[in-house]
Amino acid sequence: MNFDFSDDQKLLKEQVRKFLTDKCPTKVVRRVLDGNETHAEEVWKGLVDLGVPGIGIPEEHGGLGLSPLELCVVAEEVGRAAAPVPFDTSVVLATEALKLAGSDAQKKKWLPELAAGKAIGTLAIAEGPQPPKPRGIRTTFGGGRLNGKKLPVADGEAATFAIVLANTGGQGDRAVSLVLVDLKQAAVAKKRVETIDPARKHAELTFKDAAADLLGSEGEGWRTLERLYDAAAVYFAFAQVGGAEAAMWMARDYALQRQAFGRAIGSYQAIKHKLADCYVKLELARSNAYYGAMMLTEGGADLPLAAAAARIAATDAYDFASKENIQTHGGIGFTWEADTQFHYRRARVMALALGGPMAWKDKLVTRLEQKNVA
Amino acid sequence: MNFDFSDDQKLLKEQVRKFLTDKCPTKVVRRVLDGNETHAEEVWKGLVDLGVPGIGIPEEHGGLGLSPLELCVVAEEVGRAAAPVPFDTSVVLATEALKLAGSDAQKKKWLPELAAGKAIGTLAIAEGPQPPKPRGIRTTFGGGRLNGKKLPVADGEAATFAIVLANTGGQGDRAVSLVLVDLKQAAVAKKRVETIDPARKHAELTFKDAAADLLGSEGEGWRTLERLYDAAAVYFAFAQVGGAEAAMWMARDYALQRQAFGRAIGSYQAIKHKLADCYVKLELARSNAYYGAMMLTEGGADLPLAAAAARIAATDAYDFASKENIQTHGGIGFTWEADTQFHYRRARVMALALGGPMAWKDKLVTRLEQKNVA
Amino acid sequence: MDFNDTPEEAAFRKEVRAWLDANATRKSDDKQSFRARSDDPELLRKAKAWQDKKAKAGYARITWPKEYGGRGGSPILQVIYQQEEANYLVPLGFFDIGLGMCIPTMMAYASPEHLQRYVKPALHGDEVWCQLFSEPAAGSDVAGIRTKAERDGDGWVINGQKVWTSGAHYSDYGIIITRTDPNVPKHQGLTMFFLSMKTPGVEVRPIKQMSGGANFNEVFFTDVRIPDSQRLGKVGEGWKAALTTLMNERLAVGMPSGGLDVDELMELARDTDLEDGPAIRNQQVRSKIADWYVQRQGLKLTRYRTLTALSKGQTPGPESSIIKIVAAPKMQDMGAFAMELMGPAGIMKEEVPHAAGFQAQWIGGAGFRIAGGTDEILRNIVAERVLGMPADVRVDKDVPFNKLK
Amino acid sequence: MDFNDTPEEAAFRKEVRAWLDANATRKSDDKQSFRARSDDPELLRKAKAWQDKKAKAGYARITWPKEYGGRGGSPILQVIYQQEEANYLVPLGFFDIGLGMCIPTMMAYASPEHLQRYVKPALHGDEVWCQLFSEPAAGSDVAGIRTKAERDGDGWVINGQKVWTSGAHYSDYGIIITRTDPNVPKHQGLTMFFLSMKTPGVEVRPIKQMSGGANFNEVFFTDVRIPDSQRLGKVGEGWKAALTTLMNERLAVGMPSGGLDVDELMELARDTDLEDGPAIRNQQVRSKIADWYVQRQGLKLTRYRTLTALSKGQTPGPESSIIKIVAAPKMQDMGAFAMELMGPAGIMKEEVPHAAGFQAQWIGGAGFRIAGGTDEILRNIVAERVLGMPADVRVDKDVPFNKLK
Repeated sequence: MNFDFSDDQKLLKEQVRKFLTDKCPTKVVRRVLDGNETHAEEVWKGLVDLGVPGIGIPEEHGGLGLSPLELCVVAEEVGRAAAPVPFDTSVVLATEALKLAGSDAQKKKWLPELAAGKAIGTLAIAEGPQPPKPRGIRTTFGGGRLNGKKLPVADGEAATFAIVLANTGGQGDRAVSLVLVDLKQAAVAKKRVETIDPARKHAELTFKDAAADLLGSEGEGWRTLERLYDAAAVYFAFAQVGGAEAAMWMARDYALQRQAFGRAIGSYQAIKHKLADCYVKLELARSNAYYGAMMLTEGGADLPLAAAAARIAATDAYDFASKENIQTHGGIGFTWEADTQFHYRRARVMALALGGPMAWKDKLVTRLEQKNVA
Repeated sequence: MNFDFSDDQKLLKEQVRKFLTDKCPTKVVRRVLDGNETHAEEVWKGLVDLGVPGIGIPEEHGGLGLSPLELCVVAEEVGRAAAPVPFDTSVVLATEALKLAGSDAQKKKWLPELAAGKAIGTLAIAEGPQPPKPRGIRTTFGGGRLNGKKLPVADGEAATFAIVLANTGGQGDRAVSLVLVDLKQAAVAKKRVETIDPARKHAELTFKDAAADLLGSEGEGWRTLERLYDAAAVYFAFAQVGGAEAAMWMARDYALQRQAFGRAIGSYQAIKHKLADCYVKLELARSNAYYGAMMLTEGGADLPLAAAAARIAATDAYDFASKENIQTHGGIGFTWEADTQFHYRRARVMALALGGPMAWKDKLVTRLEQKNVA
Repeated sequence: MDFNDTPEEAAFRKEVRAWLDANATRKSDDKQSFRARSDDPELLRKAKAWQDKKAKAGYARITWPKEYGGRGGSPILQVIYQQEEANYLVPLGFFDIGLGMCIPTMMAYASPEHLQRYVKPALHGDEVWCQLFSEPAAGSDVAGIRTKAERDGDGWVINGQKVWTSGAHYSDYGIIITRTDPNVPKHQGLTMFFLSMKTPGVEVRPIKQMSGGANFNEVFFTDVRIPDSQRLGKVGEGWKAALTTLMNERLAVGMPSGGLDVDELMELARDTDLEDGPAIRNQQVRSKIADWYVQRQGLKLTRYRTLTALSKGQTPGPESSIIKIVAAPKMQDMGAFAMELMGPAGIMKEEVPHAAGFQAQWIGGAGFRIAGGTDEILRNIVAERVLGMPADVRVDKDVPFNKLK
Repeated sequence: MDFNDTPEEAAFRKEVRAWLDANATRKSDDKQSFRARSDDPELLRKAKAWQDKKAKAGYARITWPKEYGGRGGSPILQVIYQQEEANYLVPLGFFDIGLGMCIPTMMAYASPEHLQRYVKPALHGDEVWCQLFSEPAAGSDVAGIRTKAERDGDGWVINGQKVWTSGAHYSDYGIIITRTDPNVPKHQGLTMFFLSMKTPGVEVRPIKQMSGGANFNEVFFTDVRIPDSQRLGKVGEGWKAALTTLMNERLAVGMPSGGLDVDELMELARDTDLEDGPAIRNQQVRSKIADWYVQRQGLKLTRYRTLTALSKGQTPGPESSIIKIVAAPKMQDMGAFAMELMGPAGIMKEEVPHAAGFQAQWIGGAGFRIAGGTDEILRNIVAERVLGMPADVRVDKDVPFNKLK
């Protein structure tokens, strides 16, 4: 039985954690939250220097060629720090999409730039209100030209290219394709959109006859997206586990120090049991995330099921820990000055980004049904 | 604003409570649970002497001709005592069904007998596995003859007549009709079925060409049943509120007396907050039940919505109080000798009898949608 | 059983409605409102004018004795006035703390001369009052306050800091609880005063909340000198006085109003297309709508039960203690769920119907679970006062305050 | 990352499997089992025979030192043996308490002569042991026990009552914690002994549970005389000894096995027709299935993390403390929900597929939330031991036992 990360992987985790503790304390998150920057550039640069964007990129394309396990431990630390950097967009979504569906030429062009931190990629799916569905995508692609509007796009301003879900005229689920578009062209307009998490900037991207090319086959967009989301669900789960754990310990530390009625509030069962519940949810999430990581690494048939389970458990753990962290802090926890808000906001953004728990629960049962039939 | 019961109604409630406290303490519930009786006959007789079965029956048919409010307060007390008597079957379901759909002749025949406690009625809908639906009822009625099998039928052994849902050959929801059948005929066989609540006996009823007649119009069975269930949901809600309150105080009393680590377990927040939650659910249930009672009395258009809300809140309150009562008692609460089990069992039986919370939540939203359209 | 007024109540309601029709504008729909507790001076000016008008007509504080400008009416009449007033476009919320908590405390402890001086201006909206209780180290445990008041000749010198003071920035006066003797156990060394917020050494700073709003303040006291005549109650008996005030506070925290609720959630669910159809057809969505409807309806009806008790001249039962326990988490959870229904765009503050409203619930609910008694404190209160369960062990009860950790 | 054995583990598993194949019958499906802890004497006889066979082959207690009949193996080998054995139709469960808790306590405190006498028969299943700790007034608070042991010449006289004693009715020996000094604080006046269950004055009565079963007993002690040589540890140091035993108990309470779970719930949902189609298509049903699947899977995988630590020769982390907190309410709630799916017939004990199984979960879950540490005690443990939070205030710590209320 070897259901744990290796010593090398733990070492990498420690290294990233140390870097983020030093260079990305909460005051950096606050700086981005309160300010105008698209992301914390010095933190991003430091992660690039550590080789983070190249972890999952093959050596032939300038990456480190490591396994998903290495990226999982890093995701956990990025989530713990609630780091305001384009990790989930560029390192997870854009990189994985290219690896999953990119042509040799596309990989050759973009992966080395991603690995070197010269390019920042993102994924542009939603078009404002309504959960995205294969039918009803209004952005169109044809004749090499992309037209339409996408929002909210995480890191849309910082990104140098985007992978966009566009209607290419097919039937049903095959109506849509993924399209890669260079954002450094005049046919692309970017506008910031305000969200509940100003520490993670989002944008509206408008395409007017923008030059773009297919990523993967035409009509395969939705299917690729589902596979991409399965992989991303695992990485997101690690980031959520990291965030949930940070929120839990923040609450614990405060509960040890804050006195009420002559003793630490952490000695009252209402607080103790609340944090015990945090821990329980966290461990369920961690164990499910581990299995997701293992399936991702093995390319196991259980990946879709494991990814859904990891996603559901981690979303629940992060939601709960981040909200009960505020509650444990009492009034001070609800002020703008409090660091509790970072995880509360981030938890919700992460919960919604790949589709919410309700959708994933439905997916999970579908996958269980398929497995039982198989 | 006059959203409360009248002094007279409260007096009636006190009277019934006093009677049940005296004559139906938990040892009577235990006697029926452990024994072979169909119900506690002396308790039933006492309730009959108090006029309980006749409360809702018009004076012209030998009843007291009181309003639903009077029956509601009595239901709460019967529920509080977890009394092993055919109250919900005979006084609520059978009586209300006759009042809703019975012909003059049927009312004239049965209502006086019910009021006098000479007849015990019950309702027979389910046919073993599967939630009952208008399609798929296999019991048939035609040419005055009833054929088929019904189980579980609450108080099926004690009952002298039953109102049975039978297939009469129509289309869709109109496939079924309600049929009144005298159980004192050789064409009816009764067999006890074991359930999770031996203090409330259930039976299997088999009909072989049993003489019976329609209750209400042919094909109206399902619609009548829905209306009957709305009324019953309100009375059941009061009984559930009574049961929940009994379980809550049982837990409270034990928590005050039981010591652990040098003090009453009732001084620990884990127990205090659990019971505070019981109280919160109880009050939500009580308030919703009151409104149900008011709508029932007024014949208000909001009855279907109010009944659903009362049913959902009361089922939740009783479930929670009865299970956390066991938990508060610890090991002793899980023994056969403990009185905690009566409410735990009864709560589940009452939750399932008219359809469970899932079905009622769906109904509630349907009714909300209808109301918003109207 | 009905929701009807008694004849006396009906007559009063009619009278009130006629007066309001004559003096204010009826709302065109029930979402319309003035933003209360804002720092817009113009709004405060309007609120003061409206309060004066109400006071002159005898509606400002119906339950107060006539000598203080009330009409000695029963609490149910006060409620009826408020129910009716809520249908008109008038600025409210600036005087609730003063008239609901501060002045009643003054009535219990202040001298006749002070009452003569302060009650009327408060009632007419000329002077606004605030309540200076909470401190950074004394939230749920109000008696843990550290702000000192020390004897200085004929008067007192106050030093310390208060927090979560609603309306301090526009208040003229405040009642303040201070520690006058740190050598006795915490509840025994407290004394209550009132003071002008313009007294030298008082400094008000707004607190920015997580929601972005700033409804509360920190108030700093540096060598603030006040005469002994501004003391309320005896030296060392401030806790008794504070309890009077707090009891009123906990009654006053009612249901949040004006926010989105089940109706808007249903609208959202009807308008949201999931992969397999409108979200309103999804049984998980329906189940949540049903649960929240049952809660909302349960609270509304519970309030009717309270009003019934008032209407009958009885003291309301403990039912109302459940309101915030239910309403606050519901607000937080419903907000979060509504955002989920909207998909990834649920995080956007603009361009998504209802998004901002439900986001406000999601974030405001987190604060509402804390303000005016946390979820945890409220459960203690229900368990102790309603269910008669024992208080938790109090290790600080008999220890001199300055010996506590 | 994988679920594979190390080469050493794989070799051992192969050896075990070969031995089991040669000595027992493989189950035809994984629901098949012997009913354990029954009072059927025939079953006990078979269990003893099987235990003897295992002991002779060196598999009875792999982690024990060789001198006591073990093989000094690592805990992971013990787990591997149990995993394999679970696939065979053999009677288990009679010796877990004795070998897992009682004999290890004996090893820590008993004399070499006693170990010589008792270890081997226990290992070979000739003698069954039980643990006499809980009392009517001492459940979660084990140190609150009142059963007295008083000096009587060379020995001791025991009077009192124990409760919740698993297997007392078929046990030959037991370890018992007693109060030997009521004049000192509760944890200081305790002393541990072992004794024969056949000692005059020992009376065992089964406890009927709410579920109808009788897995536990009350044990009454009336003037039970035992020699001082049966004392385990020093007089007054019984709590220390008990902690050793309890630590083992809380580790031993694992996941309940053999009950219905998500698979059967899905089967039920597929076979249940609601008004609008099969229940498995209902999103509320799906959501619950998903939640419970995530929990079940989470616990299983958490256990794999524990086994990984064992496999690496590490002490397992605190992960396993969450198992019962999750599994017990899941059992209770899933049982209740499954019954709801069945409609009104969900209350019937027979004739409804899976009904009895889910009813057993619903009722058994209520007991499982209490046995071996209540939900509340386990949350305390997680908060204190895992999260390092302070213990609750202990008012009984320094008070002589006989001065406690």
